[in-house]
Amino acid sequence: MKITRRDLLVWSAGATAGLVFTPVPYKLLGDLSIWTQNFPWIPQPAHGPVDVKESSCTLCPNGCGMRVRMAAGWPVGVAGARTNPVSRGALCPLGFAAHQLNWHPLRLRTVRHRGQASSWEEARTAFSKACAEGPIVIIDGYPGRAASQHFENFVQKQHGVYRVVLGAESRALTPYEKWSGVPAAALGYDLENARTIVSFGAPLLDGWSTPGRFTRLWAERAAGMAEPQLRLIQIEPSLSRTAARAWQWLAIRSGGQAAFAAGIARVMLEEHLVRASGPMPALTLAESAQQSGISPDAIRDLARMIVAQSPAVAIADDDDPAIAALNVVLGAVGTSGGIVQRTKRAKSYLSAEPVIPSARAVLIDSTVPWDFVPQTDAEVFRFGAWEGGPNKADWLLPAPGFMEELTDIPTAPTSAVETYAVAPRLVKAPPEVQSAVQFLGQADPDLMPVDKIIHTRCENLFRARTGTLCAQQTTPVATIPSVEKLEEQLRNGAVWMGEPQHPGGVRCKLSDWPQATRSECPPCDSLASWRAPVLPPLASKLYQESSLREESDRRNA
Amino acid sequence: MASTVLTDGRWIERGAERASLPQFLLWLAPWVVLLAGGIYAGGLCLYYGLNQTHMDNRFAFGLWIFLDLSIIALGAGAFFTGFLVYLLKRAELRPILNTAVVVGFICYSGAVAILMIDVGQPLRAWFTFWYPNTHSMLTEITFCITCYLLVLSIEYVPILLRNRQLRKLPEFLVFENQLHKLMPVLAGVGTFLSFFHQGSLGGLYGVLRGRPFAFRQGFFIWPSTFFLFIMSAIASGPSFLILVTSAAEAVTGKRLVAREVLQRMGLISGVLLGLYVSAKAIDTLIWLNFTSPSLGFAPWQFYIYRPFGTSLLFIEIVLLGLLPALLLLYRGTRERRGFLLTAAALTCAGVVLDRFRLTVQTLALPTLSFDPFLQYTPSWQEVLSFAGVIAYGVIVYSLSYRYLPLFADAKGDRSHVPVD
Amino acid sequence: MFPWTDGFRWTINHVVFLALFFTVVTTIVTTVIFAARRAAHDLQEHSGAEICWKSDFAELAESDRRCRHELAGRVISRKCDNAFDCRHCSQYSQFADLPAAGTLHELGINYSPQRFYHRGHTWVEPKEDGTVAIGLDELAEHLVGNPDSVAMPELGSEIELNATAWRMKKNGKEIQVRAPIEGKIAAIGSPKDGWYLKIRPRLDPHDPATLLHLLRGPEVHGWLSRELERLQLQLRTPGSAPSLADGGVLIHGLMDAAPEADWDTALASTFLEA
Amino acid sequence: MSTRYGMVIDLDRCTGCGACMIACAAENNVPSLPQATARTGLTPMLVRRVSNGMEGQARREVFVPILCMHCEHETPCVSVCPQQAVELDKGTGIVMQMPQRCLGCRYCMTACPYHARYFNWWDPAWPKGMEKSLNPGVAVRMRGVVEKCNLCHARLHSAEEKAAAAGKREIDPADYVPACVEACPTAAIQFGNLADKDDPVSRAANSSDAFRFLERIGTEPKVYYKSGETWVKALKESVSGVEVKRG
Repeated sequence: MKITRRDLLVWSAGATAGLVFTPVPYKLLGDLSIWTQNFPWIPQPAHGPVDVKESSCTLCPNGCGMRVRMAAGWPVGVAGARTNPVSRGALCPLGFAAHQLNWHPLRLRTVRHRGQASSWEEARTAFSKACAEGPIVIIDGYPGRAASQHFENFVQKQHGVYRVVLGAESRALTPYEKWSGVPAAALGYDLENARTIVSFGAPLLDGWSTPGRFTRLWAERAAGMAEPQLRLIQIEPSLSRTAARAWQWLAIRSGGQAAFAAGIARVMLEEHLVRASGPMPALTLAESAQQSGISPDAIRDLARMIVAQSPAVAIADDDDPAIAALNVVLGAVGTSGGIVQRTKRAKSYLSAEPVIPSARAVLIDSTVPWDFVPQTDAEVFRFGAWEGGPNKADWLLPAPGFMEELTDIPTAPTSAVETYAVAPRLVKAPPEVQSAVQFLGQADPDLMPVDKIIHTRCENLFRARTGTLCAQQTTPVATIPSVEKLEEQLRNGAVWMGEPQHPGGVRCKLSDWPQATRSECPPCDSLASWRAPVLPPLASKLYQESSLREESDRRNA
Repeated sequence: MASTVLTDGRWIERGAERASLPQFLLWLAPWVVLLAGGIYAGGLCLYYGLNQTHMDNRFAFGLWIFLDLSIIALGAGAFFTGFLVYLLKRAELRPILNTAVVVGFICYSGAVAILMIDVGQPLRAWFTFWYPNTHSMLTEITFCITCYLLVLSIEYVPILLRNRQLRKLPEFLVFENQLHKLMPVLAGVGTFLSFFHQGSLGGLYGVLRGRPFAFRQGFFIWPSTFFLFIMSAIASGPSFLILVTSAAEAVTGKRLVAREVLQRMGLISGVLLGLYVSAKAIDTLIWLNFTSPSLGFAPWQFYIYRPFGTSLLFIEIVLLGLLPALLLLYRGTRERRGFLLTAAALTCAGVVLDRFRLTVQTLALPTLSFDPFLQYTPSWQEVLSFAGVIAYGVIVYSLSYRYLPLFADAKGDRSHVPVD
Repeated sequence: MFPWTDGFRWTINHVVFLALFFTVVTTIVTTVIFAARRAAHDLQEHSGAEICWKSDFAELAESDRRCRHELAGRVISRKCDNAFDCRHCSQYSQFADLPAAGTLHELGINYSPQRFYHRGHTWVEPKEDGTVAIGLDELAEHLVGNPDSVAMPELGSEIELNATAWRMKKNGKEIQVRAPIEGKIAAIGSPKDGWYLKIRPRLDPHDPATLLHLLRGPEVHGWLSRELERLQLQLRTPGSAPSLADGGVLIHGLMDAAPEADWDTALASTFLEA
Repeated sequence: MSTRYGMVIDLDRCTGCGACMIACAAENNVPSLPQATARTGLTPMLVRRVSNGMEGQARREVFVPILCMHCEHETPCVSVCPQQAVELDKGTGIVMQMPQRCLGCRYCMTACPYHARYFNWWDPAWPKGMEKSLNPGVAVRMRGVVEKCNLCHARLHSAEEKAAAAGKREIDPADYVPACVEACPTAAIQFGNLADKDDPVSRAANSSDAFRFLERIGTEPKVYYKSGETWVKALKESVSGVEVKRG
């Protein structure tokens, strides 16, 4: 028979009708629903081989151990590394989003000279010209690194000066150096053995020094316990996060810290609560009560309680000599649970003034907090990975960002034990950036490069044969076969920990109670404590969307 | 007057007096502008997303949901009149039936339009039909409203085909006739659907166990608000029709519907309102004394935040409930036009206030002990897009009034010729 | 939504819910289809013109639907429910033989006993050649006077009973004149000729049944008198009260005489337009 | 009895550092949009700062991490979702939000008494290049859909894959730890199986100091809180306590 058009039409109509009773159209609709969701403008994560790298955080001089999840060669997640003996798996909030910092909108990407776009060549010629004319100053915000060594080597050859800008935690230890001669960089708090900690506004639970060290300690020995093994007493005008969680909070009148410390010391000495016959403060109890806004009785009770609950130590939020003196009176210096010397080999960073007047050029490393502004008319070369706001530098030089360069991690400022770690380069730095080390290296090629320095440091550790290497399992250095093995392990995130030092060693000679209060500009211009130049965008976001941080903390939101 | 250029005389019912075309266009102009504005604002919300509104994570529902609930309640006159005329055979209400249908159509289509902007992903609106969660009141609402809008459109068709020119085409004519014969079926379906979605709109909040201010017990799967919403809707629907027709009469300056019809609507409204208010009063007492305490919420908590004081309760139940009910029930006041309109207005206001409290106050009140009491003011996009819907309503109604036999006012004079 | 789509649950409420939904949808859809089918059916059964006329007839006011027998005075009052189509009226014969009312008062308008009148104010006059002449009746003539324009159908085209035979324009008002009988246009006249159209009827013009639906003799008298009354009332304009009759004689070209009156309504009811 | 994942959050240990919030946001590819505010931002985990309303020395403050409570009974959001975009996972007790099926009607947000659900008010966007740092395990949500804490379901998924690869039926609990739990420096957030009586979490949940917010609503949340302080315990009721407004 012959198929007419009509037959075809009928047939196709029937087929269409039949189709409705098959799963086909419904499957299609389902797929359509999925398809309607792939809008081209929605970014999709890059997929690729995932692996985890152990390293240390380099955002601040405390070098918390961190684990970085890498996918397709990019960091996609950060977590704390439990293997680090000091931070013990904890990170500060910023750390958890730090892997996004390198794409921060404020990332520096071009050399800038007095606001104008410039080039590395020009910067280099300007720098060598300045070097030729006279001495130069290199300012470091994170002393003790291989890079710091590199800087010192450079200035030695150039007859320049190497200066360090210390964070608040480190500065709080400088008075003891003045009185004992032991470098502050060698001192630390033996928190693990303390039973009472009197914090004069130090943000102990809010990112103080190595965050994990104290917060974990506090969580284990104090948090939520009616009779804590560790009493945290917060002396602070306002109810900070630390004050809110402290065992006791004393709402002191602001600026009354020194007076309050004096009051405590006076009570201790008058009532012979302490053996040490330390210097008697000039202030009477009444005066200190009046200046601190805390009643004499409260001061007296606290003094007695502290002694009863010793070992105790007072922690200042900056280099306040009165509080240091209180520790001396309390006998907390050089004793277990107090301020201890963790190492014999450490440099002193105390210096009259950070910048010598005759300097022709000042080179500021990217580790120096952004709000540090040197008082000088020399030409300032400022390295930085992120633009942290207005800055008087003549040259802005884009430095490698987070995880973009190899560096080593010396002991954290307040640690009671000596540690050493290495943070490998996990992310390729963009071509347009250079670290201060690379910059100087080009100015003077015969300087020992950083990885060599790190290698020699490893050799020293290996030769000393002391301490242990903390990785998945801890191994005494003595049992490690070769220096290469040691270095390899360090480069894979292992942390070297020195032998715990016996207390003692540090003795403070303090004849009379210090008159001076905290130094106004320690050791120079306005600088409260270490601060990230910029916050990871996620941190900014969450501080903006939660009631956690006050406006002042919410920078670059 | 009969300017040959600007004349639409041949589209207007023979004998129906209508304003001249220029006048009519003049009247439409502002509404058209408003509608355009609404479309623009709605477009912004669709293009840039709901960040154009002032809603937020806590105030996830805002002006739109509140007004949707309100106009859907007021639109209930459509199904209810249909129900009375076709199923209960109350022929005396026929004169207002066409208006009822048009008003209903406007309310529902407007509400649906706004809902389409209100959801974050309109492209996926069909998911609700595809993966329905039958526990959700919203599913019920979506299904019912969609179907009912379809019904309303079909009910609107005959009125449309009665247009003087369209009527000339025999195809339309017969279709209209046949459809008209089947209206009772549609009225039945419409009643069924309306009953459920009006109720579900109440259930929408009544089931929110997490929001003790809105949560109500009920029976079977339906919280008490389910039934309260039905009652309030059918109580306010007729009142709204009274207002609309009276407004039309005011604008056109003509008597469009016999007084008796409006008064009859008023009476119906009054009876239902009376029932509703008493039911609501009882429900409120049960809720305050048993339901919310059992969830750990003391009644006074709901009323400590201004402006949501207990005064609202009084206003809603007495001033906007009992009072209009009495005004409508008492013949003396009902037959006075002034009172009738006031009562109708109060009735509608009462229902709108009820919807407002349920939607807005529920979200404003804290649940966690450390929650703040929230404020929310709609953005201009929200306001304008809804104003657009109102403009759309006015325009559709005006066009229908002008070109369709909404009322029997056309050829009216002919029927009044005395037979010798 | 369907058992084979993701998210379907064989639970009571899911099944019940969807069952109800599908029932509703089916009901709505079938209703519409049903209406459409019946409409289609109607269209096959009856001509479009007939349908339109039927619906227009339904729209007519009671007073305009008087049975011819009432008009003739054979019965007191009877409403037509057959669209004025006596040819298919079962009860026509019951009253046809009753005596008409006697004396007829003067109308002030004359009509011819030879002509058959349609309610749309046209007359039909059979001719020897088997065609019928069609014209506007006297009352319509008086109303319209000389139309400004006339639009005639094409020669040889078929027209249906009650369909629009021709259109006229007067003072910007359009007038559609209904055909009093069905057939083929045989000749086209003009107002001057006294007739407008000649039609060759579809049925045998000499068979009385063909013209049965048209008014004759006393019926015409009764009908016209009522039509005049109606006009009186409709054209009564507020203020002035011009009577149609001027000294017993109807003014010719009333539309020109009283332009301000509500002609829309008047013409509509005169020419049985909806 | 199947697994019932739950948490006990020790409010006495929470220092309000916010690490959990940031770790959560990073894990779940939450965009950091500058235009987002406290009321329009995406914070699946949100630490709220609550005071006892007093001033001066008598003032106390506590930090309350709020996340999806994964209600077990009459889960408000599950029952209201019109299109099954939220489901209570029978096997794990996790209340799963499926943004790819969400219509964005936000009914679930009005239903949640804990305000733990968030709407994507904006198209997700990151500073140029930053999308390279997104977590490949979690899909980016589009604008106009609701999201919330899924207890880092991606991690559970990979843990299950790992177990399957090793031919085990049960996952190793160490492999499945939500980001917030992992991040907490004071281990204030404990995570585990409430159905297992010996699990430290279920023991903590049954301790006298443990409580749940708005318990009397009766939704059986699986996130417990814990504190020794009476005024903090009192927060579980519907009144008392004041959120600290930021300065």
